[in-house]
Amino acid sequence: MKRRTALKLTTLAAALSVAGLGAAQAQDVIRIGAAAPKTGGLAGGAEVTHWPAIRLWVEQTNAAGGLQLDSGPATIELIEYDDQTNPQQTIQAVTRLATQDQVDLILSPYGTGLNLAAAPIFDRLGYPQLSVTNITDQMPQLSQQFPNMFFTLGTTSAFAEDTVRLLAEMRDAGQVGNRVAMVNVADAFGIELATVARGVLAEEGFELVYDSSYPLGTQDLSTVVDGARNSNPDAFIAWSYPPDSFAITEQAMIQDFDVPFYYTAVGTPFPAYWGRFGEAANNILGPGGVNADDPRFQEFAAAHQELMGQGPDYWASATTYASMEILGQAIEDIGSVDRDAIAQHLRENTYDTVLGPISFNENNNNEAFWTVGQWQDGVFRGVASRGREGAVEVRLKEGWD
Amino acid sequence: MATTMTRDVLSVRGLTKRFGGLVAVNGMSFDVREHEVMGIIGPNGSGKSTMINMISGALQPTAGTITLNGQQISGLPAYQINRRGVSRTFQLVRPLNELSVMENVVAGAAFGHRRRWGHEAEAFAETLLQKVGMGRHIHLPVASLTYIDTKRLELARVLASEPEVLLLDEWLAGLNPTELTTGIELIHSLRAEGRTIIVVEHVMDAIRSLCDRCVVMSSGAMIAEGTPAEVLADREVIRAYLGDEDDA
Amino acid sequence: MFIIITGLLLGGTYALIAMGLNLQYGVARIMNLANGEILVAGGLAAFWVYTAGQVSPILALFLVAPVAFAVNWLLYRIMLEPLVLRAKSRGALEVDSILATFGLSFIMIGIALMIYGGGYFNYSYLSTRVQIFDSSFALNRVVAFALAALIALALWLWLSFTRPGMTLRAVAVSPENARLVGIDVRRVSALAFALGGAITAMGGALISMFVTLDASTDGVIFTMKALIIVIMGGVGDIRGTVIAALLLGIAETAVGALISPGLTLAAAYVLFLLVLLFRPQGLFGRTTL
Amino acid sequence: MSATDYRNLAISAGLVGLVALMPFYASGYVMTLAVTVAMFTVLATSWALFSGPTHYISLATAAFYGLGAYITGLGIDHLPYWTLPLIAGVAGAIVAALVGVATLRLSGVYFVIFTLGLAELIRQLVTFAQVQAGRQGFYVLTSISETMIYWQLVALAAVVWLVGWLIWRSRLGFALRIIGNDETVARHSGINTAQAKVLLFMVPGAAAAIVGAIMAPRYVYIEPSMAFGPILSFQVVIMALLGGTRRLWGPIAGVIPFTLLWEVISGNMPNQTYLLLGVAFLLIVYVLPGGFVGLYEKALHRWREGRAA
Repeated sequence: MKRRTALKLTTLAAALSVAGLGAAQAQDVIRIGAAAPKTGGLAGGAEVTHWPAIRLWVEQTNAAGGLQLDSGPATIELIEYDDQTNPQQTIQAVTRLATQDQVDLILSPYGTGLNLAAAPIFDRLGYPQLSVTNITDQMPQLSQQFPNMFFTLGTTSAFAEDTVRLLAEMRDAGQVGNRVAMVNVADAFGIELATVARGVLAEEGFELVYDSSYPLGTQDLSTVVDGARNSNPDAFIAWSYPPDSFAITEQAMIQDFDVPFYYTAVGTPFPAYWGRFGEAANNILGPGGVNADDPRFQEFAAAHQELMGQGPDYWASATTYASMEILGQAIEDIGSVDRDAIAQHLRENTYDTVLGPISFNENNNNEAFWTVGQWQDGVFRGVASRGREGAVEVRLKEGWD
Repeated sequence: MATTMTRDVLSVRGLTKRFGGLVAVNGMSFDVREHEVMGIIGPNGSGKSTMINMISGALQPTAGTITLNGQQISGLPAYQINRRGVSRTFQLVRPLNELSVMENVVAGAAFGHRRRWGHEAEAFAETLLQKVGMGRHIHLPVASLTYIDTKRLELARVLASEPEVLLLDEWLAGLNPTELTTGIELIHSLRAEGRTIIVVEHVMDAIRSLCDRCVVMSSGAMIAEGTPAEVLADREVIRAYLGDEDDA
Repeated sequence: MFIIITGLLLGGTYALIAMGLNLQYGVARIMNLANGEILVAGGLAAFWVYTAGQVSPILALFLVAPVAFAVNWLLYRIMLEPLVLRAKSRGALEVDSILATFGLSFIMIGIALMIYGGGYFNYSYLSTRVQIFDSSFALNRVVAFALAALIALALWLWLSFTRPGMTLRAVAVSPENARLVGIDVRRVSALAFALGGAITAMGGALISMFVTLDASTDGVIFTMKALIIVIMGGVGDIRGTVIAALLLGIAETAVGALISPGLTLAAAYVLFLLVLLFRPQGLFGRTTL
Repeated sequence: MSATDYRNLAISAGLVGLVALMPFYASGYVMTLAVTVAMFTVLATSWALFSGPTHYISLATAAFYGLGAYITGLGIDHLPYWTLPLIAGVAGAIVAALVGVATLRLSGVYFVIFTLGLAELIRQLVTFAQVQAGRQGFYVLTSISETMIYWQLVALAAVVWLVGWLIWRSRLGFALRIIGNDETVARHSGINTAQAKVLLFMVPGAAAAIVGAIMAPRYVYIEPSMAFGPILSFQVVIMALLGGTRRLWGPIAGVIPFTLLWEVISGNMPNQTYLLLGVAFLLIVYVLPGGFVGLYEKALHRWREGRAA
């Protein structure tokens, strides 16, 4: 019984790997694997930010004849898996991409939690992990533990600090009061941001009058908004994910939760956010932002709209696309898909991307990124950044009507 | 029968069961003596089954006590009552269909009053199966048994724990005349072994020939007690069974 | 005050869902674990007609209800009746129906994923402000509550005062006796199952007005809540179901507002456990044999 | 013990030994699958020990599994690794006993419902605790290789089989079969039904917790939605029922084909996993009510009758 099983397993594995090997040996195709949510809690966000940007780059690169290797041009084949927003599935999918599909490169997953969950498996399988939608302060430890893990979107502290500092400037200018209500989604992303923000708020002398968390996938956020509103704050900060950013804002409108400083996180920079709330969303703050007047971003946005049928979000879409540009430039520069060489290349070079130049420091971290943006008359503009140019003046939010 | 020397095995005092507003059993008191076959009879809905269910622990009494050899058993869970030596059959026979005939009987022996396990239990089960007349069926699947055989099987299972008091809940119900004769003979043989048995029965012939004494219930209360001949001649008993027409 | 009203508004919709399940379990004797998926399907249908055709979700009820009725009737006739017929005991039927409806729920999730994908679904309908006492609420919640109350009332009147309604109740109390007085138990069971499904789907359409749904994960949560309510309220007891649903709505909202929104299910569970331990026949149920 | 018993034991030990040698000749991908098979073998076999005879469908596997994974996650930096599966086993047994005491006295439906939500409940509580602690998820960074995980699982499977075999022969196992047939008869035959059920429910509880603790180093990153993913519970039920619960070897006969099928489907049609699970459930209810064991027994029966005739 059991021996027969082992035999069956071997035959199955052999059958499965023949297809994979055949494709990998023909060097005119570069196989790139991607595992990210298509279902589950983060699917909505990934379908806006992650997948379209990747597909756009693959489409454009292939249309231009592929990447130039030493052996000649190679087109890109993208292999997509749904990780169901489940870290276990992410790990399994990444393993399958490496062992079964034998892809040349694997793209980093979507969302902080899934990126952290996948880090060890990327490391063990020997694939560089150029992460995008991954905000953490543990970069020094992580890059030490996983030398080929890279970070592009920024640190937790930068996002939390810049948001609170912006608030502090407005307070010092006499524009807002001292009372802050803060909520967060209870996963790696929200917990870490809230923890850092709590410290910075205290440091800046703010009074934290409401502080609560809710689980990923909470369907009814009316009590959260009610609690925040009843604490009579002058500023509201939500470290939220796309569905909750929408739901919180809708509740805030219904309950007429009127604060001059109103911030929701992931999802706020989505074009759909403005589409949903329109003028009511004016002067709402959120993470990221872009230099909307930069012609390169405008060109990217237009292509995104044209080829993907939807606009990019004003935060990580461009960064995701930039990460693909980085990988492409590294591969062409090396002339082959040598994973160790690519990791080394990432450490040593500066890349020209849609966001401007990007390079990685000693912690494998990109130090130039947007931190806070604001909806201003239909465009989500950067109002604070680390090392990026083009920030605009922040405005006060004035009611919902 | 010489009753002076025999002691009371099971005593029921003031036993009452209410379901919401309905009083199913109302202040019943009686004793069952050692080596005696006692019948509980009465018309449908008179509370006989509730009585049996309380003695066996399937139902908890609302008030009153039941004692076995002087120790209170009312209020105990059914398995405890079984272990102390009260074993019952069911009005609707309940064979264990996924088990073999042998295992059905071992089930009664393994956990009850006198415990047996392994070869000892199997040997004992075989004796009991012979006794109830199922010696030839030991290796058949339960599903293939006839109705009376499932009844016999259940009897063997109940006997397997060597109970001090045996409760037979309408064990003869549903048998055809031939089977009935066999069934009555079987209970006779148990009586001859000196077992203490409480039978709930509708079959009057069986009651007359089997029971030493009878308790007659009507509307949850006891209306007569005595030998079968005595109680069956009782006016009130006749009225309970036949209604009040003869008074009119 | 906000907590109590929000809780009541939420509980009203829960009541509708749980009533659907109670009909299916109490009358048709099917523990339908795909109940939550029926709800999500109702919600997705409302979402679809609203976004595709700008049809009000309230009008969508008139589409959702008959379709769900027909689908559930077929489900009962084709899938579940064979199980009822072959079951040797109520326990065996329970195990079979649990497994079959689990299978059904997974298949429904699979189909929903194929049609709708895995994202979240919400839309903005009647999300304007209503002032009740000193708090403001979304109009869609108030409307959903009113409609749920209306449907529940209609169901109760139907069950209490019409002949088919009484037949249903007779089967709920005792299928054997109902058969003796000449009731076609199979037909009535199919009717109850279909009606339960239709009511659940209507609940889904109503709840989609103010709750974000997704195809893959929400069904089971609603099934759980409906089951907890049915057991708290007592199987086959409409009045108990309504009260239990309102209680659960208030308890969830209170825990969400006062302790943490992360513990709402935990709150539901604590309630459920307390009922299980101290009143397994339900809050208002009598012991039946 | 009879001669047949000794012979069966020897054969089983030999088979386990052969399976344990697999890392020496199998490739990496096959080993990944083998670990999955070994894991589900333990989970499904221990599940069937309780749910097979009693017909109580437990959906608590994910809860115990997550508990074990968390024990490794919490303890890996403070305690030697080998103590963690033991602690997990004890913890799993205790939680199982508590759950059993609360729900096993009641009818099967209540039990299903309760276990269905148990993983979700524990997940919410753990998430809540982690929010309070200001962090989410643990890294379990060890040098434990896939081969070592595999050996641990195979050893655990052997233990579960042995325990199952001993229980099957014991009065406890017999009591559970009676309970599964007719709980009323069981009670009136002197069986403390609640105690028997709770005792045996502790076996799958402990086994699943140990599996979780053993598997944690493989996942490396432990966080609530991973550790308590409810789909695991359903997979275990379906595999055990597919194989059949009336024999000790039944579950593994379901685990192997289902794991391979699952692998193929989730690799090639990742969006259809729910559909597959659903179809498998229906297949078992309508076509294979006794699982493969049922088929085998029918065939055996026919063969014997054929020989007798």
